[in-house]
Amino acid sequence: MELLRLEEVSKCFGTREVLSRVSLSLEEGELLTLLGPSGAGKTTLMRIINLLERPTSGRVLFRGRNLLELHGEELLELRRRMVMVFQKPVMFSGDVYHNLAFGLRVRRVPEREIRRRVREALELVGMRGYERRDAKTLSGGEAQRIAFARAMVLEPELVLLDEPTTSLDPVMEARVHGIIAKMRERGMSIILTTHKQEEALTLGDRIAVLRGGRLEQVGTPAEVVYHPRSRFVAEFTGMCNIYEGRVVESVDGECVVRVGEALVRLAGGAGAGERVCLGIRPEDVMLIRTDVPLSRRHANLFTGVVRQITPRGGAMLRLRISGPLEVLADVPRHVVEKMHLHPGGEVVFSLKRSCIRLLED
Amino acid sequence: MELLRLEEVSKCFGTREVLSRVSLSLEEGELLTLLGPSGAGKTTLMRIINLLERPTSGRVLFRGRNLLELHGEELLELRRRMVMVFQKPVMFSGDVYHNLAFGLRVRRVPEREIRRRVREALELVGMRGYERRDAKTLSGGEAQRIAFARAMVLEPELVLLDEPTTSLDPVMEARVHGIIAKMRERGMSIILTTHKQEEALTLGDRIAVLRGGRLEQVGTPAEVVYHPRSRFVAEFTGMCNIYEGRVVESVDGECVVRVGEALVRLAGGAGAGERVCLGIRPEDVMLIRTDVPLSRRHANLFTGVVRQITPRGGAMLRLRISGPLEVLADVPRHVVEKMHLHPGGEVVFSLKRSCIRLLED
Amino acid sequence: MEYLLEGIQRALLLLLSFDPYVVSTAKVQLMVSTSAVVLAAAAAIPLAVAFCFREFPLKGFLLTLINTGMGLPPVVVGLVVFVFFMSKGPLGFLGLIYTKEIMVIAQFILAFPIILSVSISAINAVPVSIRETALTLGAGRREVMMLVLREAAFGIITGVLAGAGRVFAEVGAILTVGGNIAYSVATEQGMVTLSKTRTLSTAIPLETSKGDISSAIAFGLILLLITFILNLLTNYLRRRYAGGAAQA
Amino acid sequence: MEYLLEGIQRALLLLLSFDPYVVSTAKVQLMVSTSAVVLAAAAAIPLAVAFCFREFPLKGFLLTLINTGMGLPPVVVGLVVFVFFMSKGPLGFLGLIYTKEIMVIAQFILAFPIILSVSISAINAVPVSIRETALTLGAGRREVMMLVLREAAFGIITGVLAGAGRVFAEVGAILTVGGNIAYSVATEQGMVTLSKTRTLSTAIPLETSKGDISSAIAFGLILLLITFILNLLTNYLRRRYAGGAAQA
Repeated sequence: MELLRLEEVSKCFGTREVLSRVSLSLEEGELLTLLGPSGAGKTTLMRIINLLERPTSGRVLFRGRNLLELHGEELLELRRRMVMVFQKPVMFSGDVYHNLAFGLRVRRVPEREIRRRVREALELVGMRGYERRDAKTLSGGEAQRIAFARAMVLEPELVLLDEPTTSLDPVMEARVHGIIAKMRERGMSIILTTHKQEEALTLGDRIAVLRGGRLEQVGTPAEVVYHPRSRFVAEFTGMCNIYEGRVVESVDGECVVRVGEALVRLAGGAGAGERVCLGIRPEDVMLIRTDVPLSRRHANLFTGVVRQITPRGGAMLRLRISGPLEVLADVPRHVVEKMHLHPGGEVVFSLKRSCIRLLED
Repeated sequence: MELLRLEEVSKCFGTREVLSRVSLSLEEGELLTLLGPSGAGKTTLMRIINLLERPTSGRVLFRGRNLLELHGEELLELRRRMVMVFQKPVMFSGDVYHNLAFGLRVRRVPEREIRRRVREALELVGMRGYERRDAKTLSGGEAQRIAFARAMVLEPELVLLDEPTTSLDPVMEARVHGIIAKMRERGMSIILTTHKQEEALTLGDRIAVLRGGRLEQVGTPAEVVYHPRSRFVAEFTGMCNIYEGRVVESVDGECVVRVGEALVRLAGGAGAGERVCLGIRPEDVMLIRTDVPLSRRHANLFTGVVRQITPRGGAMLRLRISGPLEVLADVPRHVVEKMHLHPGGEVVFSLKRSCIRLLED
Repeated sequence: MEYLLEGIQRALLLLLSFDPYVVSTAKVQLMVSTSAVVLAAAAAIPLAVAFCFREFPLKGFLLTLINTGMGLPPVVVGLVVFVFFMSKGPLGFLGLIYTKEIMVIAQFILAFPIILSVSISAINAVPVSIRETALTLGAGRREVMMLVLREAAFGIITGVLAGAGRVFAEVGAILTVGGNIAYSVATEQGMVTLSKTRTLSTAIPLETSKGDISSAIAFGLILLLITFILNLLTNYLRRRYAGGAAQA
Repeated sequence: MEYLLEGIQRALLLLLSFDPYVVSTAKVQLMVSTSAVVLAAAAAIPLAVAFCFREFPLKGFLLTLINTGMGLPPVVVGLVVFVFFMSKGPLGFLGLIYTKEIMVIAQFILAFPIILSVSISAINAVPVSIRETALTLGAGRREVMMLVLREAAFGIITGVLAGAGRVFAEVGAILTVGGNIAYSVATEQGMVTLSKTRTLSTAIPLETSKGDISSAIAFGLILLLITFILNLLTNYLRRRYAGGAAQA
């Protein structure tokens, strides 16, 4: 069931358009990640959903009702079904209990139930017994978790998390991811903004990539990673080999593109003579052993010289290869060892036709 | 040639020991990354090297001379051969030129040369023509780059970069990495702190892993990733399968460890009966096709059920597999497709003996 | 030097014996200044809230006016009040010249803009993120306002104390409108001087010029005590809230 | 009302005709207060630098003392100065009572702690990271100090202006030590009153009590002009530096 729908939402600050006709929907129980660099409009979008900002045009539907047309009590009632956790949470003066109780008190929850729910929420974020601590004396990490508890204690239908892990170290980040998992167990729908590709992919049921206020692509992690629609999405999700070229031949849904001196054959329809942009992930660059005969399967064969070998987190090594086609290739370590590759050495590689994507520029 | 050497450096704030007997050296032209979570002591170590903090004990040798024993002019002369860029750079009031010129003016460089070097440095960081801009009105990203220029303009022998990319988005991060590459081209030695595993591995000639003020391991990226010495280093560099068990058999440099119900065979000397901790990277978990006969090479065979499949940035998928041994396995997408794996399906996997590491706890 | 010590000694005696002149002068000071501060706070704080939570035209201009009011020399304020209330002035029919009431009015005018201005600053200094956090947690307009007031409480109290500080030891205005009047009555102890509109602060220059250093010192000591208490309160509040403020 | 307008009219006439009494009174005010502020700034600013860049015992205690000094009622300061300099007082042999010199001393004591305290706050408010950035860029001790002073310049000037604000319209101290004295001389235009130790601020209550509203208004207008200029300067500086301060 659809919980939230944005229709053609735009937002201008003065003459600067920070959001441009963004349409997006969120299913109940879903976790949507908004991925994009700083200044892409992620936070503004969240603030519009949370009614902290009014869009210049467009509609925001929460369970089918346009939030922008509601007023007074009715609006307050709907707004109380969602909550936002800011990137840099602020604590109210007073103790932790006062902070967690605030949202419940404005909802006229009996104090007795507030006590129970506050205790429960503190336990969920691993801060049991912190009720009487002065909220202003908490460390950054503690305040972050209290901010999560302060939101969860309201049992909202929709939680908006604005860059919850930016500038956290991996230890704290894992902790926050654990809390997010608990939110999902409780059936809360979540929208989370991040500029970390990996986080967006790991956490999101779907990912929306924002760039300069425009929605570049929305899709499952697999769709976004393996079928980036634009050059920007490709670069932002780690497709680091991107070339511009001109189609020289186009037959039967395949075409040949000239990139500098090199000819690249790929699946995809583009008219001859067209200027195109194409990309391939570094893992899809295959090194070819030259001591066995080349099979016909290997299209797009190129030679090059290894310039640099750096380990990637994992058993992969990243090779920078120069030649007619400059590429970065991520290759399993055992392959590199078996082929005795080293900087300065020659290498033959192939680009798999079905892994090369045509990208909008 | 050795540029810097720390010997048994300790630092206490009150009764809290933030650095404990850290010994470390840096070669000329080398880039060393200090990797560790917040609170590991990374910044304190940098501040000690830069003489902003005095260690409680230990020696800091710069080109063989103990900085802690020097005073006055002599000390100033040595300190002027290094410079630190803070995590959150501050700008002096005044224009950009004033900011960049400051360090040169205190060195009594003639104003004419200052102008030339400032222009050059601004070009290096891609901010040509910014001389007359009010430094306080720069955006965060611009200030960051001006801070780099302000350091580079001094042509120091050693540059200390304190978490230069924390909380930057990938676009800005790439830009900063570009600037670091230019520093290296100019022969500057660099120490860089980060909590990002990938950054530490990609940038560093060597990596020093800090934890709670102690040096856990120093080594090349390959050493740290493939031969983590401790459980902490293993976890922090992405070795996410870690088990505790007891050695049940130990013969000829191989041993068998009981982990729960499972028996794991691995290369490594540990006495029978000993409690050990072992780890294997998710990429070293090999899925086995069951439609072909199992070869003898496959030791450590286990069965399990796939619980979850999530894409990792890249053509890899991460499988969470439960069974007698719970593992996370990173598997190329085409393998998963070829084997028709899906959540709920059974799977057979093996742990390669030579990839299993014994870890200090 | 001896003369000085003697003066101090006699001043202490005056204080300890509750000399009627000293007591009545202190009473006038306390009554006038306290009334002025309390009334000014009662008027300024709600106005500050309205000012920060409502948009209306000329807001910027009003703020400038308030800040100007804060900087007005007390003696000029006194003069203006005097001119309005003097017998031939527009409000002369009220007959308030040289009464405690007009002293309260003058000091009210001195305290009001300070309390208003500091309160507005305090409320505006509450980070927008506090308001927004309250909103996102589901607070209504009134609840947001109460929360912001709570966060600004320290600043507002500081403002009231600053108003008190400006008013309690002030001479110019109170001298101009009050006239520094005392009168003598016959009692069983003989003739006794009592204050009508004379305050501690206006009595000091008068007594020194008359050569009655002991009375001047006695008045000075009481004034110091009041200032000391106000300072103590301000410092206590600063210390109590400083930790939180530094964090925020 | 008419009476009031007439008063204002005559006040303007006095100003425009450079009435000797008004001019001499304004002159005394400007000379005394300006000297006091300039001397206080000259003493306080170097002290503030020393205070912030050196460690010495009793630093905290001294700071409390300075802050207390800032809160002292001017009239009490006047009394204390008077007591020290009166003919039977320890410094009586200097014969300074009721002279411009002692007025400068009293106002110096009023301005000094404000300028010192605000300057110290301004220097301490320069983020430590500014000092450390200067150090890491290779600055020596003196160069760091100059840089920090440059960053604190706005705050220090604000402090000087605050000192001027306290001193220019002040009545209590200057009245107590100066005595509000004027004298008459015979000139070709007949008898003319000239100020010896009478200032704008002390003249206003006197003239109102004497019923000479026009002179009081004339004095008030000059005082307002001075205050206005001080405010203008402060606001100009605030606006000029506020952008930068908000960034830091």
